Amino acid sequence: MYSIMWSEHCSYKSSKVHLRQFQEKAPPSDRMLAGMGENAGVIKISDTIAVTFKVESHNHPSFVEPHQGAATGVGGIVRDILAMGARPVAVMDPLRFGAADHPDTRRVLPGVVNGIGQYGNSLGLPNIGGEVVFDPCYQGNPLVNALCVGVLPVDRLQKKEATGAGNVVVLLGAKTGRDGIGGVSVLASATFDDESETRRPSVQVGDPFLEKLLIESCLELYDAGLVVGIQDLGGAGLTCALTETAAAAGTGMKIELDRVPLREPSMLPHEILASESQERMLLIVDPARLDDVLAVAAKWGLLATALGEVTEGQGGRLEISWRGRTVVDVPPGSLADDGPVYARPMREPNDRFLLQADRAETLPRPRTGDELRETLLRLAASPNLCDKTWVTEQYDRYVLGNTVLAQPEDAGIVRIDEESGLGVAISVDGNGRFTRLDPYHGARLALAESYRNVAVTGAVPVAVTDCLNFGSPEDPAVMWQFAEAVRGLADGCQELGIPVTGGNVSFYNQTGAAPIHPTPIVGVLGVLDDVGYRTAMGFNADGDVILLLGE
Amino acid sequence: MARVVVDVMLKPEILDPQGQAVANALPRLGVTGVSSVRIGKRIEIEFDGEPDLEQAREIADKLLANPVIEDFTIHLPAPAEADK
Amino acid sequence: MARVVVDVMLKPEILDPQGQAVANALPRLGVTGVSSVRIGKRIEIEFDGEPDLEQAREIADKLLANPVIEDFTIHLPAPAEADK
Amino acid sequence: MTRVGVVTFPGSLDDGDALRAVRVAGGEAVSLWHDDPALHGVEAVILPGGFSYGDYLRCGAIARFAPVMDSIVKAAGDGMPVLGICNGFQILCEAHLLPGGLTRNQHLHFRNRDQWLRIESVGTAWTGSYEAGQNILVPVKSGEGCFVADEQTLDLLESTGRVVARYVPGPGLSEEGYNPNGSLRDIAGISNEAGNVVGLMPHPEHATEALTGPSVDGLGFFTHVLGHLGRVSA
Ligand SMILES: Nc1ncnc2c1ncn2[C@@H]1O[C@H](COP(=O)(O)OP(=O)(O)O)[C@@H](O)[C@H]1O
Repeated sequence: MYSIMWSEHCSYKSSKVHLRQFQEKAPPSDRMLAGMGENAGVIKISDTIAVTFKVESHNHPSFVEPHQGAATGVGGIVRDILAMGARPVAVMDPLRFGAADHPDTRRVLPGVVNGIGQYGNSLGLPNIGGEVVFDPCYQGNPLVNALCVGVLPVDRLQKKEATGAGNVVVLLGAKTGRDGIGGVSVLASATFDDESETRRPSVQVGDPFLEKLLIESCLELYDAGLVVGIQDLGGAGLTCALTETAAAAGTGMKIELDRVPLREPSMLPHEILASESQERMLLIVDPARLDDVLAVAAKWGLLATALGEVTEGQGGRLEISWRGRTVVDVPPGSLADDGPVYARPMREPNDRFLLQADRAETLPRPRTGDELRETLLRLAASPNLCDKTWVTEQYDRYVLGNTVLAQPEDAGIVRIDEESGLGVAISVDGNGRFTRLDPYHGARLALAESYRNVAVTGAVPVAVTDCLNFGSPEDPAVMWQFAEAVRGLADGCQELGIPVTGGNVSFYNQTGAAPIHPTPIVGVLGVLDDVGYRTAMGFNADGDVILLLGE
Repeated sequence: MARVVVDVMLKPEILDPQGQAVANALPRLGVTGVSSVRIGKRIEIEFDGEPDLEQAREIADKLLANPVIEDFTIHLPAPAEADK
Repeated sequence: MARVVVDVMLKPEILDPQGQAVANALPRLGVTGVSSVRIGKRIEIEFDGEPDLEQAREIADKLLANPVIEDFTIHLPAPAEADK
Repeated sequence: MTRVGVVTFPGSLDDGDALRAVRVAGGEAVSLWHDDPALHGVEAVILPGGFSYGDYLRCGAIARFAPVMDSIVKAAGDGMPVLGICNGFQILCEAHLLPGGLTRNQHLHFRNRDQWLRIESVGTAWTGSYEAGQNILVPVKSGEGCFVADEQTLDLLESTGRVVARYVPGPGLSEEGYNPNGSLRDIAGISNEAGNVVGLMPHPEHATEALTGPSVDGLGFFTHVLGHLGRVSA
């Protein structure tokens, strides 16, 4: 359990010291109801309505099994949003692939797009934007990031704390199977290489239908006030959910592992605890309301099982029994909070001054009309700049009936309140090449682009989420890139007066010794009081004046 | 007929949402006594000449089955399979 | 094991784009001599007790196959099917 | 106000949109639940889009057995207007209220785009506010929208005016690739003999508000059924 909980993915042991800047430099905000450290940041957008959004990576699973990896990536971020008490209302998908004409891209890309589409479409979540970028540096390590945004009444905000001795711990959703055992600690916390063969059992298969039922039943439970605490099961499965909910409340738990509904009866305790089977949530409920909770689950045809109970306060222990034996007895805080924190060595990459010396001015310029024409056509036809309809038409953009802007716009907009027209605009952006040249400014540029994309729709930008995709933190050059990028993003947010409300770090994105370009993906969310006044990017009418703003 | 059949099924430890959905629907049809349903693919390959099991295996391996999550078996169509 | 297998295939006159896509990809793998590929479903029903062919037929008829576009056959798993 | 029901199956997704479309058209939108056979006094029913019960086996295959469907099949036989959109169309075919079936798109991808349709039949309970031959623009979004039936059935549908809508090229758009899924004879929607039951692959409920849809061309389906019911009950 310790090896999982203290893995890079779960403990943020290499990134923690840097990420603190986001909070230290954050401007004070009275909009923020929940910030970093929660499943996702929650921002108030009116007196009664809040939104929550977050972007997360599912890079390594998507390389091993593109379809299922990408699909379960969407599933995971949606559960994060759901756990905050919100109804998920839209998704976005920033993607990075190797060269467009590489045979392995032909394997990975269709699977990824299909997986994202199938899962998101089946959940009824409109896809309102994303990115498709090709670069050889992602050949052996594509990036699959997924963003979800959700909406909640301000007073429906949920907590993960397992408070109240005697409250019942309930597992809701899918049966637990052997899928994904060690997925997080193994796949996301190690370099990716040819040994992936032996890691194959880590593949998880998603069931979007079950997730849809999970969404509807959780929302019904929230509205009926039946939930004391809730946490999604993602990486590290029950281990993570049990320890985090208990540690957050400073309580203990007594759990009978035999009660966990299993897909394969022969599973051993450590497998049950580590399984990353999808479409499960952990609930803390008042024993007097347990029957009501079970009734809601039954209405939606979901399994709900009481696993045990919360035990008395300070210094409480997590006690897990199986077949009459105690298999775990630890203080939950030691797993969740006492993980190691590293200040890893950093060094500026040797080749950076060479890269910077190789200036764009030295490139040949088109001089004649024909050359210009040829350059323009080449640009327009390049995979990174061409029309992305071939991807986006595989995604449902209309479902829920509130999509006001989506592809090809620079920001997606969803209406949140039909009466007033209140809505949000979101954009996700990143530029690995810029960031490779200069991580500090690359991260700032990603933020600035995303911020502009949101602002030009007419929205007021209010919050930032980020997914920091980097190589191995054990490589001092990568660690330097990471530190610089975080510093750049934190400074940029400070200058723009907008807080980072949550995000995700993905390390070990490399093939052998070669890391990907450092790729911080930045999502900005803005608020429109009335989406009827949004500005789309197309020219509207003949005779309109065209102005160029800025330097 | 020069037909070879490739059956592709999810590995036993992999979740099969399709089969599960069907199994859950059965009680509504008044069917009890079914403990599980698994759904895979049946692929019929028609050869011009002789049925070529080796080649079918190669096609299955490269194209029809996803070795990360699926297993496959290859056989000639059994007469029993036509007992509708 | 009390298993019954139901194979569901699109009727021959219904176009099977998936099978066609596979057939079209074969020359790229260097495979020639395949005249057609059809892709259907293989459904394995596990009964608690004895395998019940009659009940399996009823399930197939009502639920597993759509008679407008599909045919099905039912059989016990043949030993030959395990020849991977 | 005329009550129009929208069924929610587990896995239904466009139920909220269908309910909204009914309201926008001026009707009273009523949620119906798959497990409840009661129709709660509605005078028409919409089966919305989505993935009922996950739609893993075959789209609509399991939904057909929902308790509410028994009541709907019976009411449809008595002339109640029923509109199946996308997954709803698939369910109507599975329930044998409509002939033929819907199979995997021929290009094998889910496809979402704004689609031009020609309304072919205005004699149904849902399409009477259009003119025969009128072109409308509504979203299509499905992975299994390819309508198939045997030749005899197709001929019968054509000769009896039961092809309700067809995919057509948009004005100024390519003559190629206008059919989004390979449907036989470009069929996008059909009706039963009486014209009260209509199945449609594209989504008129997503084209009822200028802000969120490509047009408001879809609204006519919902306004017409309300007018139609007004006349019947008057
Ligand atoms: N993977 C994707 N998912 C959803 N939308 C996407 C995806 N990739 C690109 N898009 C959308 O396509 C449009 C064009 O994208 P892009 O070429 O990246 O625009 P830009 O370069 O102007 O940022 C945008 O609306 C973007 O949101």
